Formats: sequence, C-alpha cells, structure tokens
Amino acid sequence: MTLNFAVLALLDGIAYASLLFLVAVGLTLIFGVLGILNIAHGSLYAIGAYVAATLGQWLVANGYNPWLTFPALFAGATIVGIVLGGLLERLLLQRIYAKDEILQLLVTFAVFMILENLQRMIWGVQPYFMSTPLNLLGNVSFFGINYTAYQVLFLPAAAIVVLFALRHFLRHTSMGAQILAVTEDREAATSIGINATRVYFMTFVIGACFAALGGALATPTTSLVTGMGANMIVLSFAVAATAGLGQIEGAAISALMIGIARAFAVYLSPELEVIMPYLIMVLVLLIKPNGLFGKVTARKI
Amino acid sequence: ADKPAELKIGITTYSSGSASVFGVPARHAAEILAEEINAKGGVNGVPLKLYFIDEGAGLETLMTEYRRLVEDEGVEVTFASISSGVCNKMAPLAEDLEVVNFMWDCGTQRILEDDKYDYVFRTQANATPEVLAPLAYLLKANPDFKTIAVVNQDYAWGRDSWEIFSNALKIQRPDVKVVAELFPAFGAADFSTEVSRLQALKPDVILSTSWGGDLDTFVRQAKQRGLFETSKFVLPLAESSLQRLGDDLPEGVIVGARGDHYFLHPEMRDKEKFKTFNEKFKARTGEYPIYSAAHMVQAFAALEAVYDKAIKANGGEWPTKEQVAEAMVGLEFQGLGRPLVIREDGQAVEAQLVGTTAKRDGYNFKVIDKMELYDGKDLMAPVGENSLKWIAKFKPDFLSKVPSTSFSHK
Amino acid sequence: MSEQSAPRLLLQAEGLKLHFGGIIAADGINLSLYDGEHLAIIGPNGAGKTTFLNICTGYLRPQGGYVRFENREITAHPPRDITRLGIARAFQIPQLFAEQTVLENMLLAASVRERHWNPLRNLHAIPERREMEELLELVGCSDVRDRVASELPEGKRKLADIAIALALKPRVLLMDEPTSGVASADKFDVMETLMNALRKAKVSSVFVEHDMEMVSRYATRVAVWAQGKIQTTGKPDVVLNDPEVIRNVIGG
Amino acid sequence: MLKLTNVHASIGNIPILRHITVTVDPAETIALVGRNGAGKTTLLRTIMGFTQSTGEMHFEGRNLRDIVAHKRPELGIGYAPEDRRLFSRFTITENILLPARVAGLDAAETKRRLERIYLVMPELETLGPRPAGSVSGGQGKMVALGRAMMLATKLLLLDEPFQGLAPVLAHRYAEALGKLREIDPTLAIIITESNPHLLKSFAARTITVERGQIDSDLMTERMEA
Amino acid sequence: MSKEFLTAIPDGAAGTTADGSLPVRQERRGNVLMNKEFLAFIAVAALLAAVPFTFGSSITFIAMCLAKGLAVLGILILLRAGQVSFGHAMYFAIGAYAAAFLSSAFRGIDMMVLVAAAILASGVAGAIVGVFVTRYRGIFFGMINLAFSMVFYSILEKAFHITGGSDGMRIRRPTLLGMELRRAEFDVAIYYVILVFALLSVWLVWRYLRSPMGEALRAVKSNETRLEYVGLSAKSVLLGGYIASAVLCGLGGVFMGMVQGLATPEHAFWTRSSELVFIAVLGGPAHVAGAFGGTVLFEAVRTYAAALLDDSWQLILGVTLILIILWAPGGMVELFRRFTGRNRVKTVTSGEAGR
Ligand SMILES: Nc1ncnc2c1ncn2[C@@H]1O[C@H](COP(=O)(O)OP(=O)(O)OP(=O)(O)O)[C@@H](O)[C@H]1O
Ligand SMILES: Nc1ncnc2c1ncn2[C@@H]1O[C@H](COP(=O)(O)OP(=O)(O)OP(=O)(O)O)[C@@H](O)[C@H]1O
Ligand SMILES: [Mg+2]
Ligand SMILES: [Mg+2]
Repeated sequence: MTLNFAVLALLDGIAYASLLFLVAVGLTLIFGVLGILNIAHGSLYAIGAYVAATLGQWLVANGYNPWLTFPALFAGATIVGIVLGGLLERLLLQRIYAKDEILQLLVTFAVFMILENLQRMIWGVQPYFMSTPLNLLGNVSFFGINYTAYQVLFLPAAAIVVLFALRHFLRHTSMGAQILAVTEDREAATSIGINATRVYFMTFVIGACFAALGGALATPTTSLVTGMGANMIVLSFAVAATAGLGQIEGAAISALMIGIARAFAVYLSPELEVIMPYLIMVLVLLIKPNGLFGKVTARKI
Repeated sequence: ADKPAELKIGITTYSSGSASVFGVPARHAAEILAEEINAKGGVNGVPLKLYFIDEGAGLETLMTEYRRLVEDEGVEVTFASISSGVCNKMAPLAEDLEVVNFMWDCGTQRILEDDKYDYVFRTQANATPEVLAPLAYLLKANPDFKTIAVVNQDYAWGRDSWEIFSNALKIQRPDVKVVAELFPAFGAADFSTEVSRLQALKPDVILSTSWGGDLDTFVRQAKQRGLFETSKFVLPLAESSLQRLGDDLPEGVIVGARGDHYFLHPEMRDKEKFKTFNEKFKARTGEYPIYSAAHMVQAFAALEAVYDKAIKANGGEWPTKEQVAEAMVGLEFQGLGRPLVIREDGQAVEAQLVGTTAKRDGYNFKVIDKMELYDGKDLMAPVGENSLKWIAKFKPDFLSKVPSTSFSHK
Repeated sequence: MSEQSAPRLLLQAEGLKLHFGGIIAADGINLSLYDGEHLAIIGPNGAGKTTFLNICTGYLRPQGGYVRFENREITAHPPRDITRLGIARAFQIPQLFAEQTVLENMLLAASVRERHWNPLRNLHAIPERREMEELLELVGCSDVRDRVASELPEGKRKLADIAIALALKPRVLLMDEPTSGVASADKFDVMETLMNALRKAKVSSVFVEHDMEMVSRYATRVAVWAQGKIQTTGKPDVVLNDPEVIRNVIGG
Repeated sequence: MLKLTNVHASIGNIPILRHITVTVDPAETIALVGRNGAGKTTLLRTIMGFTQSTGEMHFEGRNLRDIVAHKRPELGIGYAPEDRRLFSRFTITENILLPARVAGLDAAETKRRLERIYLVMPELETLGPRPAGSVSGGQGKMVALGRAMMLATKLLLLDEPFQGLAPVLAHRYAEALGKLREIDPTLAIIITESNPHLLKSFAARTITVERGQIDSDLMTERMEA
Repeated sequence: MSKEFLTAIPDGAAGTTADGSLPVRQERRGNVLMNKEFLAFIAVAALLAAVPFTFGSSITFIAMCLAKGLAVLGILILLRAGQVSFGHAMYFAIGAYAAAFLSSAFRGIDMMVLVAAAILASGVAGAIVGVFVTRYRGIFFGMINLAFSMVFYSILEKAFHITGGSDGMRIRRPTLLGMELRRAEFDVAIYYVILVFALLSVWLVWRYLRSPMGEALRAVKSNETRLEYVGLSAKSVLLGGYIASAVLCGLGGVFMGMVQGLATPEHAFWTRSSELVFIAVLGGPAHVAGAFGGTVLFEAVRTYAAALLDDSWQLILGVTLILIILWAPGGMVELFRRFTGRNRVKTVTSGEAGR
C-alpha cells in the first residue's frame, strides 16, 4: 500500500488544504491591505458556519429541495460577511486605523471574545451540523477507498475559483490597485483622489465574506461546536505567516504544504499531526524570514 | 452544629467550551432537582441553594470562585467536577479547605488511587469499569476479531481510557493486533484523513472513547464514507450523542454510558422517580437526559442520603462537615440507575450499561438494544489497589466471564 | 596630493561594482579619503552617490571591489561594526528614532558610544547629556530638543540626523545632502558652524551635495559622479569650472 | 480661484497655522518661502485637507469645507509632497498613471497629460518600468512631481520639488514648469522652495511664512524683466 | 545663531513646548515626578502588604493576579520594542513545570529552590529561543513565538507519561526556608513572597525601561536602520528584552503554579499568550503599573462577570477592552493620568505624524 497510500494522503491533504486556504485567504487579504491581523476572523468563520447551517437546516426542515442547501451556504456566508463584517468595520475598525497596530490587533481580539460569547448565547453549546450537501454529492472512490466528492472535488474547485478571482481582482482592477495604494500610504493615496475609507470598508467586508465562506463550506463536513473559531484562527495564522503577508498565491501554496504534511503525518506518525503546521511554519520562516512569497520592504535610505 | 438557613452547594460545570455538551444538561438536572427538593421543604427542612462555577473560564477563575464560595459564602458541599484536570486540582483544594466535595462526573481513577482523602468522594464510577465494561461486552458479543484500531481525543481521558482498554485487551486477547493508534487533536474539526487510513487498514474493530462534537463529526464522516460497513465500532460514550446523531449513527454499534445511564434503563424505566425526572427534563430541555445529567442526579441522591444518615447518627442534630464526611463512607444511595455504595476509599461502586444500537419506531434516533448490565464491583480495582496493576493480574478469560444481566429493547 | 608627506589614508574604495538588475549603481569606483579632507560628491540624480555611501558603510555588499578603513578591510561588514570603527553617517532621508525626543535620540547615540549598559541608570542621567545639548545647539536644533522626532519639520529632521552622527564622535563623517531641505536662510550658518566644528575635532568628511555654492565653500576636494563612475576629481575651483561638469551637473 | 481667509490649522491638537489669508488667481505662480518649521508644508496639507483647520477656504467659488479630502483632487488640484511618498509596490509609470486610473480618465486625456509630464521631465519616460521602491532620492522627487501633474489641471501644489535635485535638472524643471503655463494657461502653481535662485526664473509672487503666519506677500518682478 | 533659530519656530510649536501641552515624556519632568511615582509605589506596596490582615480571603486572588502581572510585565518589555508575542505563555508553563517536576521528584523541597529553578529554566529557554526569534519582527515575531509555544504545548500533552498529559502535574506544597507550612500559613507566606518578587521586578523593569538599553528597545520599534548606524544591533537589544520577558513569565508561572498547586499544558496554550498581551494593553503599555492594574481588572471581570450576567465574562471583558482602546489608548495608566490630571503620554504613532 506504500504507493497508493501516498496518493490517499495527497487526496486528504488537498481536501483539507482547500478549506484551510478558503479561511486563510480572507485573513491574508485583510492583513495585506489593512495591516490588521484580524483575530475576529475566527468568529466570522464560526458564525458563517452557524448561519449557513441554520439556513440549511431550515430549508431541509421545511421540505425545500435539498440542493438549495448549496446556495444556502454561499448566501449565509455573504450575509454574515456583509452585515457583521460591515458593522464591525463601520462601528469599530474605522476608528482605529490611525492607531498603533498592536491596539488594532487587540481590538479584533476583543471582538473575537465578544462574538465567541454571543455565538454561545445564540446557538447554545450543542454541536450543530448540516451535512446535506455532503450527502447529496455522494462518494467517489480511489484504490477502493471512499471519499466524499464534496471534500475531494467540490472544495478544491471552490478554492481554485476563489484564488483566481481574487488574484484578478487585486492585480487587474482599479479597485485592487487602490487597495494596494491605500495600504502603503493613506495620505498620499487620498491626495490622488482615492477614497481610503471606502477602500478599507470594501476590503474588510470582502475578507470577512471569505472567513464566513470558509465556515459555511466547512459546515457539511464537520459539527459546529463552540470554540471552533479559535482552533481555525491559529491554523490560518500559520498559513498566512508561512505564505508571507498579503500573498494570495502564497496562502494557497502554504495551505497545501500544511494540509499534505498533516495528512502524511496521520499515516506515518500520527503523533506529529498536531504540530505539523507549526513545524512547517518554523522551517519556512527559517529559510525565508518574510514567508514563502514575502517581499523585502522598499528601499529606505 | 445548628441548622443553617439554607444548605449551600457549589457546583463546577462547563457552561462554556466544548465540554458544555455535558455541563449544560447536568446544570438543568441540578436545577430541576433543587426545585424538587426545596418543594418538599429541602434537606431535613433546610432548603438548597446552588452556586455554579464555569469550568470553562480557566483555572484562576475556578479557584478564586471556589475559594470564595467556600470561605466567604459558606458553601457546605461542593460538586467538582466534569474535567479530570479540574478534579485533579479541586480534590486537594477541597481537602485543604476541609469542605466535603463530590467528584460527580470526572473519569480519572488516579485521584483516589494515588492519594488518601478525608473530604473528597466520587459519587460515580471511574474510568476503569467505564472502559472495561464495553470491552467485556465486545469480547462476548463478537469474540472473533483479530485487529483493532483506536481513534481517541488527544487529552488525558482519551489516553487513559486507551491505556486501560489496551492493557486489559492484551491479557484477554494476546492475539489481537492493534493496527493504528490515532489521537487527533482535541476538538479537531475534520477526521477525513483518519477515516481514509482506517479504510485502508480495514480493522475488525474501531474503538473511540471520544465524545461531543468530536465524536459526532467522526461518526458522520465514517458513516458517509462507509467505514461502518467494514468495521465494528465500539463507542463507550456514545449514549451522550445518540439523540444528536439521529440516523447518522448506524445500527449494530456498541455503545456505553459511563455507568448504567439510559433514559430507557430496563430496570428503572417504570419507576415513578425515574419517569417524572425524565419528563421534567424533556419538558425543560426538549431532550431526554444523558449520562452527565444522571451523574448529577446521583450527586444529589448522595447529598440527601448522607445528610439523613449523618443527622440520624447525630441524634437529629444538624451535622458538622466532619460528621458528613464520616457518614459518606459506606453510604448507600440511588439515582436514576441501580443503587450505589461508597467504599472506604471514597469511591462509589456504580453499575455499567452497555448495548448495541438499533432502530426502533417511535424514536427518530437509534436506541440501545441487546443491553448488558454489569455490577460495578466486578469491574473495579479493590480498595487501595492501582487499576493498571489490578488489570495486569487478570486471568485470560476474566472479562468474557464477568457476570451480567441481559435485556433487550422493549 | 598623495606624494611628499602624504597625509594618512583613512577611507579607501577600490573598484566597487554594483548593479541592480540592469541598473548600474556603481561601476568601478576608486576613491580615497585622506585625513583632514572634506570631500564633496556631486553628480546627477541616480548617479550612484548614495549607493557609494551605502557600500562604504556596509549597508550594501558590492558585487566587486573592496572598502578599507585605516588599512582594515571592512567590505560588507555590518554597519554597526563600521560605525563603531569611527565612520558615522547622516542620511539623505533623515533616519531618526521617531518616537523619542530629539535629545533622547542624541543620548541614545552617546550611550552606545560610551557603552552605558547599566540597566539601572536613567538615559537622561548619563554624563554626556551636556555635550549632547551643546551638539544640538551647534546644529541649531536646541529649540526642538524636547520635541518628538516624528513631529519635526523636514529641515529640522535633517539637522537632527546630522547631530546624531556627530554624537558618535566619528573619525569620518559621511553626509548625504546635509542641507537639502534646510531653509536657504539658515543652511550656510549651519554648514559654517558644522564645518568649523569638524575641522576643530579633526574629523574628515564626505558630503554629497547639489548646491555648488556649498561645494566651493567647504569642500577641499570634489568628486563628480556619473552613471556609477567617477567622472573627475580635483580641487573645487577646477572641477566646478570643467565645462563637461557644468553641462552634466551644474547647468548654465 | 483659491481663497483662504483667516485659516487656522493644527495637527493633533497642536496649533500650527494662524490667520492665514491668501488669494491665488488662475495662472499665477506663488512661491511659499520661510524657515524650517514655518508652516509651509502644513499650509499645503491644509489645502489638501490633511489637517484640522478652521476658517474660510474657497476653490473656484466652492467651499472646500464641504469637499472631503479625497474629492479635492477631482477639482483639478495636484499635490507633490515634500517626502515623496511613492507607492513602492508599483512601477514608476504606474505611480504616475494611478491618479488617472482612479479618476477614470479616458485614454486620450490620460495620454495628453502624460505627454505634458514627459515634456517637463523626460527622464521619467526612461525610468518608467522601474519599481518605485528602488529609486534614488532625486528620482523619487521627480516621480512625485509627475504624479501630481497628472491631476493638476487648475492648481499644482509642490512642496520643495527641487530639493535634492542636481542643479542642471532643477534649473531645467524650473523653466519647464514656467513653460507649462503656455500649454496650460489657466494652471496656477503654489511652490514651497528654500532656494530663491530657482524661484526667480518663474515665480511671480513670493509669500513668506513665519511662525505659522503670513509674514509678507509681495510681487517679485521676474529676473528677465 | 541659535537665537535666530529660536525666533524661527512658530508659536505653535514654541508655545506648546512652553506650556507643556505637547507630548513631553515625563522622565524629563524631573525628580518631582520620580518622587511622586516613588511615593505612589511605596503606598501601593504598603496597602498590599496589609491585605492579609484586612481582606484575608482575597489573598489568593491577589496572589494569582500578582503572579500573572509578573508575566504581563514581561510582555510590556516586548511591547516597548513594538513586538507582540503570541507564545510567551510557554515560559509561563516552563516556570510552572519546573516547579512541578522538582516538587514531585523531591518532596518537601524549598520554595526558593523552585523559584530559582524556574528563573533558570525560563531564562535559558528564553535565551535559546530568543537567539532564533529575534530575527523576526511584527507579525512574524508573533507567529514564530506562537509556533514554539504550540509545539511545546503539544509536547506537554503528548508526553503524558512524563507530564501527566492534559491533566497536568500536581505541585506539592513546598517548604519555605525549611519550614513545613499548613494551608492557611502557606497562603499567607506565598502571598508575601510573590508580593516581594512583584515589587522588586516592577522596580527593576521600571529602571530598565528608562535605561539606555530600555530606550534602545523603543528605537527597535521606530528605526532599526538608525540603530545600526549608531553602532547597535537591533537583534541583541531585542534579545536582551526577550530574555528578561521570558524570565518574568517564568516567575509568574512558578508562582501561579504554586498557588494553584498545579501545572497544566493549558498554561502554554496560545490563548493564554494572547491573554497576557490583552492584559498588557488593558493596563496600558506606557507604565509598569499598568501590568498589575490590568491583571486585577481582567481577573476581577472574569471572575465576577458571572454575577452580572450568566456565562458572559468574555463579552464583558471584550467590551471593556474596546472601550479602553477607543477612549483611552494608553490603557488604565492613561485613565489614571487623566484622572489625576497628569499629561497623557503620547501613545505610539498618530496617523498624520506617520511620515
Ligand atoms: N535597492 C535598489 N534597487 C534597485 N535599484 C536601485 C536600488 N538602489 C539604488 N538603485 C538605483 O541605482 C541608481 C543609483 O542610486 P543612488 O541612490 O545611489 O543615486 P544618487 O546618486 O544618490 O541619486 P540622488 O542624488 O537622487 O540621491 C539609481 O538609478 C537607483 O534607481
Ligand atoms: N505631525 C506633527 N505633529 C506635531 N507638530 C507638527 C507635525 N508636523 C509638523 N509639525 C509642526 O508644525 C510646524 C510646521 O511644520 P512644517 O512641516 O509645515 O514646516 P515647513 O515650513 O514645511 O518646514 P520645512 O521647510 O522644514 O519643511 C513645525 O513646527 C512642526 O514642528
Ligand atoms: Mg542619493
Ligand atoms: Mg516642509
């Protein structure tokens, strides 16, 4: 089984990596642009999941066509991203862009705590789940091993779409350019007519949507429990840092590295599974202190 | 001592964090019981007052609150706790503060085996019988298995339970090969890799002592990918997930309940107390009680029993905490299951219920069939003996011969 | 000037080469600085003047050639070591400790110089404080002494930057356009006092400058840069009247 | 067309400008001079809306108070900051074109303005593809100037544009800027500069800022006149 | 010529420097303040020393706050250099486990030995890890630290035969200078030991941050290039601070461990690390006092929030922190300064000034 176990591990790794990427990419985006390491990203992820699940369960319970749960996932994510993300940015983050980044970080941490608590108050502590989409897509099998099509086909596809869409947005649209400009120097950007406030808002909402989307797409594969956000956020931190900040493609690659390494660990030495992401991060940063694709900062003197 | 205005009870339980799947139902149970008792005038005329502490809030808070309750609020008895880690801490603290403490739900057998306590008691079994019973059941139900794999949460319970299980298995069935020992992170959201590997290994038996969201996720992913068709599952804590998992938990899975806890307990289901509690609980939470609720009921049963006993012993006078502590030893009490008794090491002897899942009309989730009820004492290390050492002395056919009474779903 | 009774050779660059992709920033630079000299570097923008200073101070590693200081090889040594050897630098774009006051900027430099590492001694209590205040006076920054560096106007920032370099009591002072951005009404006064101070303290200097008046007044020698090469060197009056230099650098 | 009356400005609650009253007519070139810290930069930043300020500010009859900072460039105001502030993630050309992209200018117009810029600073055309993060001090100044010219159809604010430029270039730009008005007759320029020689070549009027106030405001007849 | 310069500054600036409404660091506001602060220090010390006689039942709470405060003090040092570590709980755990191992190996070992061991262990660990992590800045610094702590955390969990896994290890009550102590006595004794160490550390850190080395930390944040060019390596400056912070966390850990009688892997978990940072900002990075003020507030809210609204401590804490950051970025320290009408210290960069 030596050869095909490698293939299996690869498949598992890719499936896992896709989800990881979907979550981490939003984080990377927000950091790359707003320079804020958004810890609340974790709660957005969790809440996205809960909302999607609730929506899906409701659809199923009221006898709608189960295939509707797919759009429900995306709908849930978008709602959370726009409403919650939007509110956060407008009411809170906007006041702190000028402040020291440590303060910004802490604000998001505070938000994280608040949302964790609210989330418990709203959805309680019983594990939630909504696996309809997973069941609908059924299984595919390799070497006589069953995989859920949702995990090995749908998720990777979604990840790839997101990757290229985002790439295009940042590289080839005016909005993308404005985003990059504002990040570097708000005043200078304003002085050439860029509406920094709007750019920040947009970016944060987009990032938030991705966080929520990650959660929503994770819903069918897992049970939603309190504290799921906390676990995910560290992982996506690891991905973001390994990638180099604001590096969309980097995030994809490091997600793959981590996902696959983790899978192999499960096969070869399960004890390493948990620390794999961190080992990888340390190794990468050892060789490239600014992450895989991290840029050296502009000339100073 | 003279009667207090109210009998204050401090209860540590999870209201945040993943373990609140046990904590919250238990808390509901506690509140139901307190109401009941107070409705009939309290314990020997003294009404109960409950104080809850969230185990999820971290040890500092837990300790501060605990001390405050005992030293400032004047709490007389404490129930601590769900997590073995917290038990480890609270036991010595209770001993220090000289307050009677019931370990009402935590599993680890070490505490009372390693140290001697005057004020710390456990009103339920410990990990040893809770893990040996399912093994005994497995050995009897389908003896001819050659390979086994374990998927446990990566924390003390997951490790300890496997240590007990595997040690016993080694002696009972030296021929059985352990093909994989997987310990995914506590609270892991995804087990697909584990599932793939298990599919590749095709072990005859898959054991998992996981609980809560972890267990649910694992079962769903395994079910979806047809792992249940190729392997026999043994899930010693699955009783607490039955209602959540619904049809995602297939038939023919061996499930346990950390004691003889089951809302259709074959010996108790017709008893008045049992029925009324179940109804009240269902009315309050919309669900049937799970084992953590039952453990809470036992703690309260012990509480009432011990005060009656101590008051009698004290000639009708309200007892001092020393007298209460004394009365605990040899105390007999009954919760929702078979009667229990506290041994001189403070450990209760609790029966164990194991069975196999089955689909029956009237329930939109799997019920337990082919039940075996084991008497606690047979599966428990004698007083003063260390569980692992005791297990090491098993005869090869010990477990398959352990007496038990069989029931099937009615 | 290198023959009879040659003054000591301080800083020496030999065949420095550095390209950034296609861009030539240094292309075989040979330059020596002798004790007591005040060498002005002029040249069009992007000629490689700053790059030269960056290489001399170890900020950039040349792709070819070497740098010597008092016959000790210092090529691509870390800037801090080179600084400790006695080469201080003032920057084209001022480099200050933005969060601290101008005085604290100075005191920090001084305590590095004097190795004041006693963790219990207050920065403001070091004996060099007076000296630093005088230096600020000298460059005309005593009025912003207690201002947080990030709030200084451009001109003051340049001056503070120079003051920090002076605080290190260097043997050689490298200055990148020391007075650009300093109001013309003041720049001569500043430069005047600065240069006097340098002469008094026997500090040699290299300064990049675009203001030819400055050059002719204060330079003992001028080197003209062009596309990473040294076009000519010589006495100011000669060089500044060289028609080619006038065409490329000074303008009519 | 630009009219400031009794403007006070402060940064982070620190009062810096007081009683500033200036009128700038179309096609006028004004030199702001003054010592370091006099408040020249602050004055320009105030016009761009980067300081907290009180008092009247009108541009072509419109009250600047009602126009948020990022809308002011649309009025045809270009600003080249003293400390360059390029966008290092873009190339030099992208830096210059970005304003046009933001304003959504059509290709033709963009091209027109770009040529106007290259007319003043031909070097930028060759530097074009370089990453803005790598340019030298003086090169940076040019890029900043170019970027400002991309938007400046009516008013061009230059903060020490010649600082750090080699004299040849400085002179050439000074003249080129002078020439600009022939192409763009209505363009007004406010320029802070500490080097009077350069100003002589084209500045019509010199305003001296002292201690955050306008000290003198006088017509300086041109050199050649 | 200097006079000419003086005439050259606008009243704006001149005036503000004169009336001091401009952010002027208070060190320079002379001994007056130093004395004031010193008096305040003495006063607080005296108050705390009196607690066992006044609010006896709260000593354990305060003791735990002080222990944690020590760790936060360590974080404070790193904040000076503009660095946040999401991994310092590791040193906290190292301190606790050092005590756990020793006390289970030698029963009745002396408290001072445990403390010494913790200092040594965390110091050495800090030095080794520090050499490596001080290469990184900002988020990378934070993440690398996180990585280390998480690896350490998993080792604590995995090596359960040695470390007792997630249940952790008991720390048996040590003797103090040879004396066997019963619980009540022990509580008071350790309270005073912690108090002494806390006061000592506060004083030391307070001096350290004002010393050239401490000021250099701040320079690491604002301009490393210049730091290099005055002849100092940012890396070594940071390393100094890092080791100091590690030791403080280790101290906090060993004390917390002894008070709780337990060392658990949870002590090393990343949320713990960020909790420390959280508290540091809550209290206010500008002043050492903030570390302890913040901790008391944090623990108090977390403990008594339940009384207000069931299962809501995270909510309440979160809101508190946000309010503080929005209205008083300097944390409690700043609130206090405002309250007592002292000048607020300019907290970090403000938008416009960011040139
Ligand atoms: N890090 C770098 N990456 C790419 N190109 C660079 C880098 N540093 C300098 N250059 C290029 O090298 C050339 C020389 O730069 P340098 O800063 O030395 O010029 P300079 O003589 O100082 O010009 P100025 O007088 O404008 O400061 C310039 O064309 C610049 O664009
Ligand atoms: N961010 C800031 N915070 C506080 N004060 C500031 C800030 N920026 C500038 N100042 C003060 O405002 C005054 C004017 O500064 P400004 O930069 O406008 O002077 P300037 O005339 O441009 O000087 P220069 O010719 O050197 O550029 C100075 O005293 C300066 O200290
Ligand atoms: Mg230069
Ligand atoms: Mg200026």
